[in-house]
Amino acid sequence: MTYIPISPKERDDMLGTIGVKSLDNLFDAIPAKHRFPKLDLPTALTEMEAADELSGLANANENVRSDLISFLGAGMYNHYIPSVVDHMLRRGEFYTAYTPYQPEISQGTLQAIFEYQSLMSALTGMDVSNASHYDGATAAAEAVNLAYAQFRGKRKKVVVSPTLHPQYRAVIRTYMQGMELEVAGDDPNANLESNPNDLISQVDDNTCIAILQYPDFFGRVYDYTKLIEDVHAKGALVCVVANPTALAMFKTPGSMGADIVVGDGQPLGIPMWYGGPSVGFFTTRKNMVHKMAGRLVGETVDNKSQRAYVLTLTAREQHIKRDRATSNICTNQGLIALGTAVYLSLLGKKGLRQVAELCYQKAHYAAEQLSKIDGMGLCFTEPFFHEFALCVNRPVDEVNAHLLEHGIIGGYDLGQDYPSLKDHMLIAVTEMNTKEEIDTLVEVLSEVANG
Amino acid sequence: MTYIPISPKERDDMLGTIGVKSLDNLFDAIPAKHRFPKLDLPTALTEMEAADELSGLANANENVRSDLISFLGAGMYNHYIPSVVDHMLRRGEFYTAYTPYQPEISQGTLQAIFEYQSLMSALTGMDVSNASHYDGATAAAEAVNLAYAQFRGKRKKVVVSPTLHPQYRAVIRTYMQGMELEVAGDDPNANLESNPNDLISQVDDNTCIAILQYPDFFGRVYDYTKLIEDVHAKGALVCVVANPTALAMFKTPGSMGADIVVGDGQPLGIPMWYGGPSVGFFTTRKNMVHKMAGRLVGETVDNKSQRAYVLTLTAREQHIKRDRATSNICTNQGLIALGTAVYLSLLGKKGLRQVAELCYQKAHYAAEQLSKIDGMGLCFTEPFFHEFALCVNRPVDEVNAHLLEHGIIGGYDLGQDYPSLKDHMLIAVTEMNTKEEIDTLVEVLSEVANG
Amino acid sequence: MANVSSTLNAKIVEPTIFDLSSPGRTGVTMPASDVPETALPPKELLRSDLPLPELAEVDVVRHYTRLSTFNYSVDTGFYPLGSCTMKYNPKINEDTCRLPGFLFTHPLQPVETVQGNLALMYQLQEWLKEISGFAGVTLQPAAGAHGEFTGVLIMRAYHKSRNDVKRTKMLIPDAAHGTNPASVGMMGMTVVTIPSDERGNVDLKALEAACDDTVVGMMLTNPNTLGLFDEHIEKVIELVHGCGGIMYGDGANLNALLGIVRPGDLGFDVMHFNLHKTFAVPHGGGGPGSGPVGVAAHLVDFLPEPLVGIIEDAEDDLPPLYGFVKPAKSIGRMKAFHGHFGGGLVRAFTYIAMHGPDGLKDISQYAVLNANYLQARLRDTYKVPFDRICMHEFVAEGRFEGSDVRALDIAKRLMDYNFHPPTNYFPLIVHEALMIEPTETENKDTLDAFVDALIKIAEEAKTQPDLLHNAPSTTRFGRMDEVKAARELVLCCWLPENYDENA
Amino acid sequence: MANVSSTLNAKIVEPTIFDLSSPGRTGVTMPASDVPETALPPKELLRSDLPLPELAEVDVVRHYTRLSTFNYSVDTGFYPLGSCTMKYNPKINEDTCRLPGFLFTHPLQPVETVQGNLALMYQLQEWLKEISGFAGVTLQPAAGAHGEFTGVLIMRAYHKSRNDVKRTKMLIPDAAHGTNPASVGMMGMTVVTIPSDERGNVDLKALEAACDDTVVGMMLTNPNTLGLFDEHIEKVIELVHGCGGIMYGDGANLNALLGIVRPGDLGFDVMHFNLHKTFAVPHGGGGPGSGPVGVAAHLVDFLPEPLVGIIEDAEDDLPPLYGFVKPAKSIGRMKAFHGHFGGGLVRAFTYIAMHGPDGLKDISQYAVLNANYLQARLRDTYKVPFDRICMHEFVAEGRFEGSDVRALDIAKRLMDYNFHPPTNYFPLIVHEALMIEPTETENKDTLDAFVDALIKIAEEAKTQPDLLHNAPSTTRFGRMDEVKAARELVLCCWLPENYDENA
Ligand SMILES: Cc1ncc(COP(=O)(O)O)c(C=O)c1O
Ligand SMILES: Cc1ncc(COP(=O)(O)O)c(C=O)c1O
Repeated sequence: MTYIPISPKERDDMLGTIGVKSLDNLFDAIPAKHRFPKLDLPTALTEMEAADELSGLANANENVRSDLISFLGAGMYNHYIPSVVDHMLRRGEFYTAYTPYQPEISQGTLQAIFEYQSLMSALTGMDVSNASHYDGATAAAEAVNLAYAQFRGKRKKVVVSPTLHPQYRAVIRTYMQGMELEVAGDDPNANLESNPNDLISQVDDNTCIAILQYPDFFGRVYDYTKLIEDVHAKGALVCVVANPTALAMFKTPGSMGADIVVGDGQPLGIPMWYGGPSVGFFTTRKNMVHKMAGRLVGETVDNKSQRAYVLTLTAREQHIKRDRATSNICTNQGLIALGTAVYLSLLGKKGLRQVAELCYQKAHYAAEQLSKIDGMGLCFTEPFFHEFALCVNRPVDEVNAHLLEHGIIGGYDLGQDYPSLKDHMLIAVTEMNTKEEIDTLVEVLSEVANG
Repeated sequence: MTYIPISPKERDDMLGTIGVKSLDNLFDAIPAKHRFPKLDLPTALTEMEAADELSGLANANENVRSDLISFLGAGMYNHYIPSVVDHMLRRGEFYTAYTPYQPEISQGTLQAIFEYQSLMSALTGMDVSNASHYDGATAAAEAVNLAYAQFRGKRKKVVVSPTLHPQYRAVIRTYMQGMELEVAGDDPNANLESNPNDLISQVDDNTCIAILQYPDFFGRVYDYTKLIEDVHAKGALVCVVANPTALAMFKTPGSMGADIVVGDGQPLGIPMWYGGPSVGFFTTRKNMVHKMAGRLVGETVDNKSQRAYVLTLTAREQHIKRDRATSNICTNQGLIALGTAVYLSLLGKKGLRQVAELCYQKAHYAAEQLSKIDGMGLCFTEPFFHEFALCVNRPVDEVNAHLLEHGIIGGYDLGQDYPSLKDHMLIAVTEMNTKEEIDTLVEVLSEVANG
Repeated sequence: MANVSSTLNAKIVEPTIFDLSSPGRTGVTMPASDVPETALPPKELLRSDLPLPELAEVDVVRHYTRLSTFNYSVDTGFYPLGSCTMKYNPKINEDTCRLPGFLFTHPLQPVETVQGNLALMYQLQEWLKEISGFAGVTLQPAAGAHGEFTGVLIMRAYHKSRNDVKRTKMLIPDAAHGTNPASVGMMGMTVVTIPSDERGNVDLKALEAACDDTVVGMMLTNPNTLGLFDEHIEKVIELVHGCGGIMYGDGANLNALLGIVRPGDLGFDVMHFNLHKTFAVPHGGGGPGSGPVGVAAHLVDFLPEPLVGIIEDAEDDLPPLYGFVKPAKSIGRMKAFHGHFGGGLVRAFTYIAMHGPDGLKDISQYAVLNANYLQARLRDTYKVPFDRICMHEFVAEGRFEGSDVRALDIAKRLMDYNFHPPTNYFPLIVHEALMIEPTETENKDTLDAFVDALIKIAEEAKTQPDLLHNAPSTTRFGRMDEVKAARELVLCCWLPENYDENA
Repeated sequence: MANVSSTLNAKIVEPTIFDLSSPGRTGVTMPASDVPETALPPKELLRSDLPLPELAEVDVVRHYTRLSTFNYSVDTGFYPLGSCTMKYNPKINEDTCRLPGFLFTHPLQPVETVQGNLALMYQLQEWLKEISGFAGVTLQPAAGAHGEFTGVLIMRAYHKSRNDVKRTKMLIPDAAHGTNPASVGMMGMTVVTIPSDERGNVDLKALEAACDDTVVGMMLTNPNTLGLFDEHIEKVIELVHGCGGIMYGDGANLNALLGIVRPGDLGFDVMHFNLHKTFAVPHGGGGPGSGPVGVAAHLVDFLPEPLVGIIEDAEDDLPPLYGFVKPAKSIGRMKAFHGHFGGGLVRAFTYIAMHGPDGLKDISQYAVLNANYLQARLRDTYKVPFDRICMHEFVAEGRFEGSDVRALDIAKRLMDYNFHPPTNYFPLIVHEALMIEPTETENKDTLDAFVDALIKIAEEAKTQPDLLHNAPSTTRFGRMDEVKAARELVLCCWLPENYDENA
């Protein structure tokens, strides 16, 4: 009973105060036939044994820092995480606190989240950010909820770009089941080379929102200004799902006129952790703040005239609005949001731009070298950031199996989601990939091409 | 310039305030011909590159947690370190503070060290503990300094048991060079099976101190009460160098009458870290506290009547007493001492005893199994703790090379220090060694014996 | 949302990172590029400025370290926040979840390269099934509310799969947590509120009246938010099942039931776990959590995709090959990738592994012991409206005859005694509610000190009520102007206007 | 040393772990034995009781977390403690030194299995040689003072090896740190104190007079403890060498000299480094430090054993094999094993690797810039007795005409402004010394705020001296009763008298 600090004597004293004979008597209200089941679980490990067991499991993986070279992205990216990030997240005062309901003794969390909101607004070019959503995909789904609420449920169609991440599209579909919204545009057989502006053909006056990705799932960077204007002309909102690293370099969706900008904050100093937890950022225009889901920190003063922060506009949330709340979100991704704030504070203006440019440079070097391989080639010609679709002209799983033998995790198999992209992989390159690694990839893929 | 937060503009402003033209001009006092040497060092690594480089070096080692099974002790032991220890040591407020010279804003360190002193007194059975020495060996050497001072330099002989750790004996010899003390008893050819009481023959009225080890270097546990009485009868002091884990189980040197009890605190929750830093504990009787070297924390109150702690009896120390101080020690092992306090708080009365008994049980199992191997055998018959000398009847380096091929680090080669123990190794077993590991050792050594 | 905050004249205890910024500083250096240079894309695609703050590493560390000291936390004291299970979070979990093998694996890696992760997830699914008595478990949901939404989607999909399409009403007790009705609201379903009876149980009559063939099911927290185990739980479930409804259990209060009773055995059909409550995943100042959902056999096919399954059986010395499987009628994906693996699942796995069946039962027994002990010592001072043996928490009233002191005042005054206050004003059915959940990780000394403080405060409420109205007075920050925050809506800060001119 | 503390009626801000103990608690569980049981040794050899405290994990974590918050530290603020180089300690060093390959290697492992450690040590020896201009370096000493002792032993051994046995006097300037004379005291040598001249340099006349054939050598800190570079350093060394003496450099102030000048080039023969000052090893609330010693060519043979050397040269693709070597006339071992490898050497190695030659020079240039900036801004308010361009620190007087305010009062008052005070009362040759060392890791905003506070305090000293006499008033703890501590000598605490009866 390492974590239970009550001795047998204390227990008996306490039972005496309560007036029951034994611990078991505290549970008389529970139907006797189901009371005290024998659980078929392994017997308890001590800390020393558990540490060992978990090391064993972790070592049964091959990780992309010490075991494998990776060119896998598709929504999660292997970036360098400065040491300070985790040092700050390990402060017990941060990670063992609850949601800051009592602002007098929660200013650490509150100010940090206020800073996170500010950083996200600065990155996306939007007015306001909430305190976080679960991840990029759920943030995108919540954008639909916002839009649906904004039009008081009168517009029931959601237009989703086919170049939005397939898993994000899946989550939006799941979320929309209850409301029975029509999801359009989400077509794996769509023409992926067409101008993104063509999506406007799907938007009608029953449409509450159109959702685009930036850079798109294939890494391509488009200026969506015109498309957004056109969607606005139909009376609908536009949500842009953005990669935050790309935002250090490329025009903000805010400046293109987007109403909502969301995305996954994982690239900002959060480990991939086999997929989570990461953080979904959610930013919008000030006129929509009352419809926005999630917690919100605002600046104020305390009774000593000190600048301070509180959770504000809480009347939007489930604990007050109950079934009429836009979302049921309660626990969010506070600590991970803090992690991104620490990361952005460290990198700052110049550092984040530098990371983005390193990704850009290395991805373009890789693309250029790979496209020289006989029988392989880039799929698209548009400007791209740090991911690109490569035609490998044979089944991607075979190619990846070969790469794995050389200690390389190849790109994401695009044929899974897009029949027209059979034999194509999505390659991601970050600042973590050295030229040597890229050259190795090129070399092994050349073998594949020739063998 | 990651760690230098001054921009070029700020630098120029500051130079202006100072009234010099350039940074270089700040160094005009330095002989021109040696000013600004070009250092032949590798160019700076970024954090990301340094993390990689250091991982490479660390991975170039084989460690005794995941790579090798170890039966090596001889002064440093592979114990389990509960997770909490390092979590507490990672608190920036602890590790980035200086020596607590300003008690109003250093109560964290001061109270922790006070607790450390209390824990060490409880473990050793002594009245007082200082705030730490560098390690067990230097603490033993400082015991000699104390004794030398106690007799005002009149007694110039130090009697050292031959069963004191060879490196500790070496350090004592080094330390005594300046004072030109005579070091006696320190004889590698001594009869190691003789009764420890025989050491009394070396003690005379020129002797200021006798130094014993408990358990001795070969793991043997003796009751030194009689010997200590006899040394006292000659007017000399006795210092016992103790293993702190053993003190959870065995009679305290304090109760045997020792004047000084020192030792290395590494077994108490400190990683082996290739030999350091660890911590030397130093405890003594209250009547010798004024002669004791090192810092000392005492209880007091502040001006709000709050219980508090301060560095006390500082007049003993170098910054006041200068050339008449017993020791020159200034920086000690504060953070490591804190680590041992956290460890002991976690294990407590029962936990530390349990660790000691696990070591005892496993060592005795190993000894019994190993002594059954043909041609091998235990060297001594006295009660022992968690180390024992095993005769392997062939060169230890050959045996160890064979063990290493099986992923095992064998025992310490005793022939290095004791000619009579050629072909003997000192085997240490702790709670970290499973029965399976011990059985593997037995199996491989049986092969050696038969092969 | 003025660019200039109206708190301009306020004292600044700790500047923001934007306040601290100075041109040219940076907190980390990145390597230079090692590849031949490619031209940047056309300028029209690029942003011209990036208004992020610039700080050195030391500035960042000091800033966030200082901020952290403004927080109350479990690591610094007693945090009896009802419904939140603020138990101590063992430090070993912080280590295991940071093992490089977990930190640096990509969610889309070939399954052959991540068998450690998958084995852990598979095992955890099995363990949660065994603990709860359910037939299937998904680890995907990100938090409790996300689990609720998942569960309600499954309930809807089940009815729909049977063409039972007129069910649109969800029965929810008046004491329920806000996320329950909100989850239903997100589905376009209607909430029917069921009152509680005078012993804090579901009012059976009202329930019976509401049960008809338009009922999707019922969402019940049991023990409920009063900390009481429903004395007619089997009857309640029978009624819901009787009308074709599905019984949803809000597992937020599972800390009372480990090894005590399995919700599945009682007849619950769906339940979410809060790994960040029951299984010691730290709350992180608001998250992340982890909200797996367990379902009975008839609902297994509707679970979100993917689940972890065995895709090749174990053979001789070879372990099984774990991989992903898709339930036949899956509602789809709840989020990208596989749930909160690192932050949630690894910690919870470690925690369960270190407890085993007996340790889990200890948790609940001592959680309930501690709550009852507090209740017994406090009931003479604070009215406990539903006064019987409670489970892991109980609710008292924070008001006194003839005094204008409110629960909020008591909460704030507790801060002066170095305690975190209980949950206030929830559940809604208790006046001036103080919802107290001590958890099993607190010792008797702490509980006694907390009781003493609350008794002292009750006295102060009579003799010096202003001490309470003005509390807290010993904390670094005092009461907040919440109205100002909501009216002015300053939701972010920026670099100063002429920032770049200082470069 | 009464068993019962006389602070019995004092308020307890945080109980000790002994106060917090309660029978039966434990903070960690160990596995049961997996081997057949052996009988314990005879009872006479065993202890009957083990009076250690008993706490649960949560108690231990809260206790030490709370204690930590009572500390001022570099991670929470500016710490301009002269002579201590309280620079920011990069967090990456905390990670590299905790890599399992470093943590879990035994100092006596076969060298073949620890080539990573040995390569690191070898490289660090080489780097320190290059930085300082010495021919050999030992990494063994545990701290600065330990390095001094090592150095003096080497000096003695050198003279002795030449049969030059009448040398017993060590020349030490009056401004020297206490460890210098104390190191000499431990050797049974005599200290001859050399005064400083009016510009803060060694008084050449006095030095010349002291130099004779009984001189072991001179121990000099340069820049000295006034923060001043000796303007006649070459002359000083010439004089010492001229009489056959050896020149020892106290490297505590090396933070001023990286890439600026190499002590070896100036003619120093021996010097200790303080890795915990110059190379950002954290001070740990008092240690551990790391005090490598560098020596000129003629002293290399006397270095402590063992050093790290190449025992098999590199060949083709094979790296060299590193191992231990023993200098021919070694003074012996300074401590067990190989120095502060993990806590000191790995961190310092990381730090140097991340700076390179230009980064190291930046350190010293900016350390000196910051100190001169503070001196320039403060000299009109606080008298700077030796007022010229300083190096990385300077010393001002903490007293004012006609005021009874002392340096101590100013130091304490600085705490109210959230700063750690400078070093007081050292060096001894300045009245009411305030020794200020800002280091290079502080920004101009911090320096300006510090200056503003000191100027404000100077004003307060005139107008409201009691503010200073009673300072600090805003910190959790106030001034201490040091006399009581020394008189009562309560140096440890125990479990309560009848502790076990509560079991
Ligand atoms: C009873 C109850 N249900 C549901 C929730 C929602 O869980 P989460 O915050 O993890 O989304 C909570 C959380 O506070 C709760 O107390
Ligand atoms: C000038 C000087 N010399 C020597 C020392 C002693 O160094 P250490 O504390 O590492 O033993 C110090 C430390 O404060 C110092 O400032």
